[in-house]
Amino acid sequence: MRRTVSADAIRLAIPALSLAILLGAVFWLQPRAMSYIGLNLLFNLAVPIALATIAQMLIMSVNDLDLAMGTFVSFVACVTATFLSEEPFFGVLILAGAVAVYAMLGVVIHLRNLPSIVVSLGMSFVWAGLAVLLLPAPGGQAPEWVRTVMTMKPPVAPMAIVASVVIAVVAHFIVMRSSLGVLIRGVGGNQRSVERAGWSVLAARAAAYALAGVFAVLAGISLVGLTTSADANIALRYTLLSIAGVILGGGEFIGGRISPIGAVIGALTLTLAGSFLSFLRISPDWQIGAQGAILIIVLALRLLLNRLENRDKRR
Amino acid sequence: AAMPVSALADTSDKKIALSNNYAGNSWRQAMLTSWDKVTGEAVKAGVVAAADAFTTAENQATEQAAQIQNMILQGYDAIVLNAASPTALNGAVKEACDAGIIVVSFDGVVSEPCAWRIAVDFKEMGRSQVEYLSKKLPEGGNLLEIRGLAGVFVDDEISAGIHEGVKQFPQFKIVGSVHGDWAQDVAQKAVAGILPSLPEIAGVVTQGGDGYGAAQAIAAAKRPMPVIVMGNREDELKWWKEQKDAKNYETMSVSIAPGVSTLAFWVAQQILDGKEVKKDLVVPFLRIDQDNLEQNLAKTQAGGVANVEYTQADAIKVIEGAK
Amino acid sequence: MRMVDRISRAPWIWSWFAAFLVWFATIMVTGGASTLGLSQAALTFAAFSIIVGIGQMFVITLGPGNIDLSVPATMTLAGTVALKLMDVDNAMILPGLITAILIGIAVGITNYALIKALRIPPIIATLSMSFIVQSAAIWTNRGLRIKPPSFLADFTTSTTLGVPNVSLVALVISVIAWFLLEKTIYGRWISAIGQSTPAARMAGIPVDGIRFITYVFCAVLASLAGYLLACFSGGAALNMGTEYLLMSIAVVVLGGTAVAGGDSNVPGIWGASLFMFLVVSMLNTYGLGAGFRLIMTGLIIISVIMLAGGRQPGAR
Amino acid sequence: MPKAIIDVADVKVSFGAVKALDGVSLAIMPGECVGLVGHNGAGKSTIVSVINGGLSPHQGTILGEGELIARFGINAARARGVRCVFQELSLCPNLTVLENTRILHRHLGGLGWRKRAKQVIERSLDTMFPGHGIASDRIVGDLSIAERQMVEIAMAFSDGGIPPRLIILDEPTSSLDASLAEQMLAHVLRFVASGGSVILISHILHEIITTASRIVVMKDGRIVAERPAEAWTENGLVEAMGSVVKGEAHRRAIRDLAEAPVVVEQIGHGIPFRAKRGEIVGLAGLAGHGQTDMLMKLHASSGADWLPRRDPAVTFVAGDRRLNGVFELWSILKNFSVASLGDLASRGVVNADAEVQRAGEWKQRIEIRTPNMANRMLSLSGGNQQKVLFARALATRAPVVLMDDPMRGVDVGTKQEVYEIIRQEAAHGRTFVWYSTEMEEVCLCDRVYVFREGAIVAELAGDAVTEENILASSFTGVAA
Ligand SMILES: Nc1ncnc2c1ncn2[C@@H]1O[C@H](COP(=O)(O)OP(=O)(O)OP(=O)(O)O)[C@@H](O)[C@H]1O
Ligand SMILES: Nc1ncnc2c1ncn2[C@@H]1O[C@H](COP(=O)(O)OP(=O)(O)OP(=O)(O)O)[C@@H](O)[C@H]1O
Ligand SMILES: [Mg+2]
Ligand SMILES: [Mg+2]
Repeated sequence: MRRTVSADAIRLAIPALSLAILLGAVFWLQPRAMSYIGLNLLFNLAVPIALATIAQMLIMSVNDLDLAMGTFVSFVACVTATFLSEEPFFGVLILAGAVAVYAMLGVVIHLRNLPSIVVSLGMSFVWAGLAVLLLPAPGGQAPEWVRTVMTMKPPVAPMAIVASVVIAVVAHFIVMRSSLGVLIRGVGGNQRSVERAGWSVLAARAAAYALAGVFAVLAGISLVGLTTSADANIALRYTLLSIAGVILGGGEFIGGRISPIGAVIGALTLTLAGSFLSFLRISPDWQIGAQGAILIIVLALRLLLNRLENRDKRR
Repeated sequence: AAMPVSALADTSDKKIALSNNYAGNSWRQAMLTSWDKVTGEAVKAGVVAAADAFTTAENQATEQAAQIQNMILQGYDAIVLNAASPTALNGAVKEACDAGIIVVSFDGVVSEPCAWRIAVDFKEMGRSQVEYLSKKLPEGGNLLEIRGLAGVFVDDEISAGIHEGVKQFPQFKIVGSVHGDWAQDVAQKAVAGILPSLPEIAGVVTQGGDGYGAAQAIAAAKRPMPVIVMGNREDELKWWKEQKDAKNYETMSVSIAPGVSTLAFWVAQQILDGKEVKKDLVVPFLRIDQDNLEQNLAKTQAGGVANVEYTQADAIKVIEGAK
Repeated sequence: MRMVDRISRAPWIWSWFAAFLVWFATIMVTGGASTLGLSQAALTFAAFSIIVGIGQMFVITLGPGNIDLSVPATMTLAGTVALKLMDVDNAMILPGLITAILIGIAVGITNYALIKALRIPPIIATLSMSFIVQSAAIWTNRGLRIKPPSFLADFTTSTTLGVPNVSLVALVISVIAWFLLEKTIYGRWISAIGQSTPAARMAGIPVDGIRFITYVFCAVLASLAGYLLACFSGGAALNMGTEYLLMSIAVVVLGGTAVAGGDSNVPGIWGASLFMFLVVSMLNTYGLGAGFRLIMTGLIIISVIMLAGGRQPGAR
Repeated sequence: MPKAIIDVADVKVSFGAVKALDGVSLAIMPGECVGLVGHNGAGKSTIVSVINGGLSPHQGTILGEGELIARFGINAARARGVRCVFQELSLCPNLTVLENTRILHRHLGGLGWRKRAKQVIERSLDTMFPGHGIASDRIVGDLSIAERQMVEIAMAFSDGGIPPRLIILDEPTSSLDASLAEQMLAHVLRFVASGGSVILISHILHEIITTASRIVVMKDGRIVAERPAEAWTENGLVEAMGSVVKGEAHRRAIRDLAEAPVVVEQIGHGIPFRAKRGEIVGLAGLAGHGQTDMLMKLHASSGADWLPRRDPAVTFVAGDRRLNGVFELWSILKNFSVASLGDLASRGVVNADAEVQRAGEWKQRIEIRTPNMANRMLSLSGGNQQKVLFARALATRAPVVLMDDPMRGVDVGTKQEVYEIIRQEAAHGRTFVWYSTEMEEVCLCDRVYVFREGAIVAELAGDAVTEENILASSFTGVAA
């Protein structure tokens, strides 16, 4: 039986490798980071990003793209800091409604064959507006239980690491192991063959969107757990971060080729890249530019990945 | 600079960091420049060991929270903070306090009780604009309000102050309100859009950085020039000067001085030095009037913002004054 | 009758229709007294969205995944550097303009180099690039607002026969863009690439060269818009491009250009740009708060795409 | 007497003006293998779509076990054990073999489905293709074409809750080599012997004759003949299908091109490829064995990706026109002219009049059936779209024309005209590199390269270009 390293393993190896290299560099620059508290500080803000990245990945798995991820997470954060802590019942209702809206977007996009980019662009204005209405000025209060969960100090590994692993495992199970996950990825890979086997592609797409909504809601809630309060602009950059995270983790824009573990690694890498730069003490003028440069460098590694993969295939 | 020798021994091994969330306008750039200048001298003089400035790539509370967490890891003794959000950084600030780090916030202050605040009374800044107008235009009139960025604390505060002022001086009526995002071009665009449908305007109340844009839009619409409250930017002051020379135009200008970062630096240094400092300090905003316009304009860098830099002595005065 | 039928199927008609409705609703507040003022303001400010929008449209026409997120940073860098170079001197207007355009060319070349050589998806490549360009702007200018030369300041803020000069510039650029798209080989080629890159390659079209030129063209238009905007608003600011990121995409898409590529539309950009300005004016005029304004904008965008879109199979 | 598993009666399907099925009745009994043959576009795939529920006929009835099924659809068909292996690949390339099995078998769900799916597919693969060497956790996109086809066939025969009763195989052997095809056909016989039913569609007639129990011949959307397999001969089938008698009549005269200069060359592993000026070079072999790759390589090596070329060196006629031929949003006119814009423009501006005139000439010459060249490309039938692509390539000045099985869906009359044009152009010094899956076309070439597993394994010239020789070398890799 001729079995070489599978393409999937290589797909995962490069992101993991770049994370390891980056982590090594951070430890070298700042040995203090090599501790329970240090790791938590390095990674705890990666938890909501990882969740948002998984959400974006689910949308990308059916060949769509969500440009409203950042504003949606901000909206959820505002709901969490207001309704969810004051009137939990209404809070849950609103969040459930938001997930339903996501599912409906999937339905509309499928039925009317609309470009997801434009629909989500429109939705980004809507979520932003709702968030501003909820919290015209920053404020609100994280619900106590959220705060407790996010600041827990589990033994052995800090919360940030435990949470990242849990997210990766759960997402891996849902997306890579469960029947629903197979179906969703199947839609991304070859919609026709899924149709021919008698499945409803509409339902699969709606499910992918709804699941994405759920993960995005979790991202908003966990974010508020860390920041203790919210504002309408709190997570705007999650849109691009989540897309970059999926790509860094070896996912692709089309074809249903995605990797939840890779996506979490991608989110961690992006967060760590920021810390790495601040430990480097670049002049403030160039700190922003360095973020761009590091994104380019890490992505250029993918070129290497593709070369390796192709060589493997041609063999 | 004249520095009390006693401070030298105590803080010379301390490291202070500036956490800044935005570098994209002249105010923030002036703030960073003042920081560089004043702290550079202080480091050279051996007052503190280091005073590094950090800016996030995007104006986002989450990024700044990560930045603060990194500063904790880097072992800074004090963090001077201009916060993206008064509340969203509380988690990170608390972590810093728990790690024994002094956190001094200024301009954009944080509500976390463990941090110090060098606040500007933004509400008063808004209210005083209307008060000034009531003296200038006793019979009142219509006002156009230019706001900042929706969903941001400072915007809400100044606007609340302005509305309070209008309640106090009911001869004024706000007939239009637009968001200028504290940017000249955005303000210009928003004003140009609403202007055609507005009645005659007696005054424009602003938040800083948007007065010149409003003036441009009003001039383009060939309307009589109302009293526009300015925000200390050099281009605003220059325009005001031109108008003053040509038509004896009168107004006032008010904003927070970017050099307040240096005050925060000295306050942090004093706290590290063991001084007892109240958690809430107030700095006055920097106001320019008809008579001291030329004087201020001369001091302001072309294209910059009217500025005041603080010394250690100033800081001690502010601290003592608060007791 | 057939005429009406044909027009109602033109993709750009929806944006014009929406712009007209909003314009009408706004002038009605003053009983028509604000007609001239509002129209002039709309033409002025739409001009900038039109110029950057046209560049973005060329890129989007190249097919799914093609987009330029470095537009705002390019505008800022070109504006700041050009104004610094001109330093209020009327004699330096031309060198300033040339510098702005050179900056656009450099950004465009780097963008495509990242896309092609490093195979980074355009959305990420241009985003990374925008960070670097923004840093360069901060580094060169440190946030100072330098005034434009008086001739440029006058030119950009005044009107000719009641029509704002900047909108005349936009008109000239639009006519050129329309001519390129409709009449030249280049226009045929980008449309072909957008419909099917493999088919374009097999038809002998120099795909890489054309994509490269298009990215450069987009960046040059962005830098030109930055130059004009800086002169118009009395100085360049580090954040002056920010709102043109979403704007440039929104006007393209609302204007009836296919997101899936291959089909572009110059008149639609005008309708959409006027609409985007007027809708904010209308909501401001009616005194709506920022929250409702945003929600309305979003819902209107979705409605327009529902009316105009959904015709092409396989559109993404 | 046993009842038919599926019985379609008087089914009609039309796509616009095309009558794909014009009153077809077909009953499939348990324990029989029905062979279905017919020319391209005869309606074979369409009747298959009707039987497996993917397409509801515009007219006609469908009976299952003798009962009328009112709402026949994909799920109703699957519930009756109807399975289908489609002509084109219909697996999800991003999923593993066992995940694809999961997609196919809707009832495989629940905890531990992976284990069950693995068992299901591996049992089936092991029975059909012993020693196949395909691990069930490999991603389908990483498999070779033959492996994919094996997986797809094995999946159709697998039992994931609902046992298969009727299996439709639409050209299943097109990418399998002789021994794998034999293994598969042997399994079909076993399956039929155990009471299952099979519909077998193939253009390889001896397969049909040896495997099927009954053979149905279709032509232009109708069933024109139906007899037990023993009653058919290959020639009889060909005649019934209404194909033109192929023979030496179409054979071009053997020309001496020894003196002509070599215009394209490609050296890889295997025999080097060379084509001379004025030569028609055929690429043969089983589908998907590297012929299209070779054409792409030839195109890429002389193509211009960065700068436009004044004089194009090669031009290309697509076979997979959806993928790399047609520009869907455009008119016929623009589709035609896109490759020769350089000749129709001055200083980069397209001369609209010249364009219309040139298109008019080609419309006449190659008989594109449309009232107006300004109509959308997709308003044309597939064959006519193909003609436009031909015209596009021939209208350029490129001395070498690469053709990627370009006659798919082109009707017989047009084919003859195109052959004639190719002959003329070759006589004027144009070189044609022609990949074709149709033997008749391959036999028109001066010289033929036979491909196997991505390499050229044989070169046949002149009289040696015969069907037997080509078949022999494509399976054994030895030049005759
Ligand atoms: N979706 C469709 N739209 C339009 N026409 C179609 C469609 N599907 C099939 N046809 C037409 O119906 C006719 C029958 O096609 P079908 O695919 O059944 O032929 P076939 O016998 O399977 O041919 P081949 O041997 O090439 O596979 C053809 O003329 C084809 O072009
Ligand atoms: N008008 C159409 N719209 C959508 N799909 C089409 C159309 N015409 C053809 N197709 C697709 O192309 C496939 C192949 O078509 P094919 O080449 O068999 O055309 P054709 O009808 O046989 O051509 P001709 O009538 O010229 O022989 C069809 O099965 C169908 O899926
Ligand atoms: Mg078929
Ligand atoms: Mg056909």
